[in-house]
Amino acid sequence: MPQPLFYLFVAVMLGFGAAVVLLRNPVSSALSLVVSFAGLAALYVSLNAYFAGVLQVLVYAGAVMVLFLFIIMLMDIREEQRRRINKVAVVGGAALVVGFVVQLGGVLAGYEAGRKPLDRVPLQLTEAAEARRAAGNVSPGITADLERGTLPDTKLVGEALFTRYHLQLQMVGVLLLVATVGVIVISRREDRVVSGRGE
Amino acid sequence: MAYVVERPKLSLAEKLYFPSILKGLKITLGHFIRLMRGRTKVTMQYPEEKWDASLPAHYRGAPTLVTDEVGRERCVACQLCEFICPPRAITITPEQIPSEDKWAKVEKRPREFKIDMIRCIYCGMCEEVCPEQAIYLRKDYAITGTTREEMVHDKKRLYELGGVREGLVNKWNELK
Amino acid sequence: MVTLNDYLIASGLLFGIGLAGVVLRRNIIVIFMCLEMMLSAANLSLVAFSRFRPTGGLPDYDGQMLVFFIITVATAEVAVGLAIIVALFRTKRTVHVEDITSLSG
Amino acid sequence: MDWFLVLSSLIKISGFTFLVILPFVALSSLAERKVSAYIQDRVGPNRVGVPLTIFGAKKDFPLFGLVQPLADGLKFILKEDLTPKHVRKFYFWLAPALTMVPALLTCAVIPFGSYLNIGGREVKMVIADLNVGPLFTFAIASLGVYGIVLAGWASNSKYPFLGGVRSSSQMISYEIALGLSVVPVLMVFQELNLGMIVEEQDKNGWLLLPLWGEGLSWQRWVLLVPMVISFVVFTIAMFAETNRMPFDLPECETELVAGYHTEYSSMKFAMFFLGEYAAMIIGSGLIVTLFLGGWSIPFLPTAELAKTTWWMGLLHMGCFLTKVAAFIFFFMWVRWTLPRFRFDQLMRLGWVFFFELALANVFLTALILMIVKR
Repeated sequence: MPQPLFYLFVAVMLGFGAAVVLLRNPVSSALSLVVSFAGLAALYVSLNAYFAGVLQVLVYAGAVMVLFLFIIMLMDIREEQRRRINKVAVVGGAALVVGFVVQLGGVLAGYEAGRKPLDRVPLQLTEAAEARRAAGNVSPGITADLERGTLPDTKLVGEALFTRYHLQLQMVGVLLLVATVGVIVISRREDRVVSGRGE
Repeated sequence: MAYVVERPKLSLAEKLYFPSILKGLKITLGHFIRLMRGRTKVTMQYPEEKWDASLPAHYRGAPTLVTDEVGRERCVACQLCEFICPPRAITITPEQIPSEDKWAKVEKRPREFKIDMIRCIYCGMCEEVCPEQAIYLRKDYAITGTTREEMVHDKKRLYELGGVREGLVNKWNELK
Repeated sequence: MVTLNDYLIASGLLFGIGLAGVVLRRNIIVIFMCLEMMLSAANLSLVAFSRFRPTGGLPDYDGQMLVFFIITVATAEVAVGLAIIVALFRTKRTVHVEDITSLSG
Repeated sequence: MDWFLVLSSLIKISGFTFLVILPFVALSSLAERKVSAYIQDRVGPNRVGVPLTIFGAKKDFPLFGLVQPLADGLKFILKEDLTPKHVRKFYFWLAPALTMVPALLTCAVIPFGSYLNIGGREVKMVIADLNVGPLFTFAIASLGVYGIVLAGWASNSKYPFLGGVRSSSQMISYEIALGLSVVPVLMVFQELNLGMIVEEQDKNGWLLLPLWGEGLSWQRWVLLVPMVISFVVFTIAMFAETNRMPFDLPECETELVAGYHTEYSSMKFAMFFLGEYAAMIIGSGLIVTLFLGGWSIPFLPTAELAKTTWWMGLLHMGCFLTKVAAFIFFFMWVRWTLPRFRFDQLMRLGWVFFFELALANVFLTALILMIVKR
């Protein structure tokens, strides 16, 4: 990825990310987060992780944030009233964040392997195709794609997911099922409790 | 006595709805194709095709004034039509016919006779009430204008539209 | 050219922004959104590492697997969390964390 | 930098969006009125043509009303652009644009032609040749809900809000059926690049019409069962995603005045209108690409020929547009035939019927693929 585009997307991601924290209207925050995630997805794509990028938009921007927006609108949450600011908490929080970033900078300054630019670690698709062929050519579709010079990102993710990580995948499936049941149980209104607030 | 309406028992094909959806699609496609092939009688294309030829005998269009066969204006300014008019669209200013006039014996005539066509509801009461058979509803229905003033028909315009009517016409006679 | 450190710094800054939001904001929904932002920041560094340390000429897909699982689990977490927030809102009529003090005794 | 690539991409982007999609949007708004008129035994708009009377001629040149969209557009621009006092201004202005953008973004991955031979170079007729085509379209299409939800919320009034809430729940519900119903198709093709999917169909028969090439084998005919189920579910979910008639609950006139765009007027309203049609066109394009062979001409595998001759590529583009137009006609035909669902029926149908059907279809396809092993 050319450098200007990288900085553009980082700026979008961080700028709208900061807007999430700074804007007082929750709807504005949610929409800023959507744009921030779009920038993040672009960064994923710049790292050849097309599937992760699409997933970020599809799941986060398309589903999760819609859910957030839905809840904000349904509960009709207004802008926060300006309250008495707890100065100690604000200063402490800011110090925590600054401390974290400074420490990260310190760690990365001494991280030699991180100085390698992206074009110094090229993807070797033909070599990978040959290696796959030598190893028995399990899924010929992927090998064919690699030989054509394209990175079949989604297929490789799928392959890893359904071979090496199939147990974890099933566990996540069960987790989702449990979460679904849990949500239904939590959000079911209990009829015994008389709500005196006229809903 | 109250009675219970039995819910119809649907068969599986009916429960699926798909057959009936397809049936509906077939019907609408049929209409579409029939119209494409010119088999359907469609709406009249108004400015080009007009209804005039097939207007029924009792059609009530714009009210007009008429003169008789010798050129005398029939209206004697009795103002009955002005009083009967439900939306009060008619305004008559009567005047005496001067003695040197050929029709001085009639005594009165309208100096101005105005029908506001914005208010007129084409009810035909004026035609009904007129003792002199001076006002008739014509079959004109496209009365248009670009200003309010234009829509008020004055005497000149009313005679222009009405033209000449010969002989007296009783209600129970055929219109000549 | 862009280096691994650039991506890591971007990821760290996003994480920092999310952390700031969690610490500073008082609206529970915004706090929740900032949590999602922090998870995504972690994802970015994972994807960056996966790309910058290729195995056999291809990106290291073990890192992206973790991204996939994080996204899935985060989605489940959002669903449950929002349900809890709605339930909380029904009883307390507020989303302001300072007003929710039942647990502090 | 490969200047030929940049230039051809720019031409593809501007050509496809401005010369194909936008005129298609305009014409389909006219077609909608014509089709509805023909189905209801009327004539429809047939007057607006070249207005010769302005220049002193005796009669206009009607041109079958083909200029009607232009007149409509002019009317929309000239109407008073009203922003009610009680709205949230920024989002009120943002929402119409947000409905239009995702629809146009989606068209980047749809292959609208095979190859075009320009000066000895073959140019692939797709704006972005992504390896995640269908996923990309779903990802972008899922953003389409923001425009409607924001319009409903920003209007700050009862009916638009209900329309927006309805729309978001409807779109989230049907996205699941949409995504699951496309999985069997991807399983059969073992390919996520839409261009490759179409080329495969060109060679071996369309997914729903396997009548030539390898499509003549009995294995493909067995696979036709899940594919037809997939097609039906996908099409119906697409109807719901684009808020078209049997599922146009977000703007249901009898209950919600005009739904989410009640408070909008003038060009902002027109943007919603155009967005709906653009979404419909892209939806048809996606269905045609996945199930009906995209640009391929039936019974004639001509992908190779298009690489060497210039006219074949143009013919393929024409073929694609014809298919899309036919499918848009189907959208309209359904709209003017079926009555609207009730909202609880709609949610029930989505979650209890189509979701399960699409899920079962995935397993059915896997089973068939495992047994017949193409």
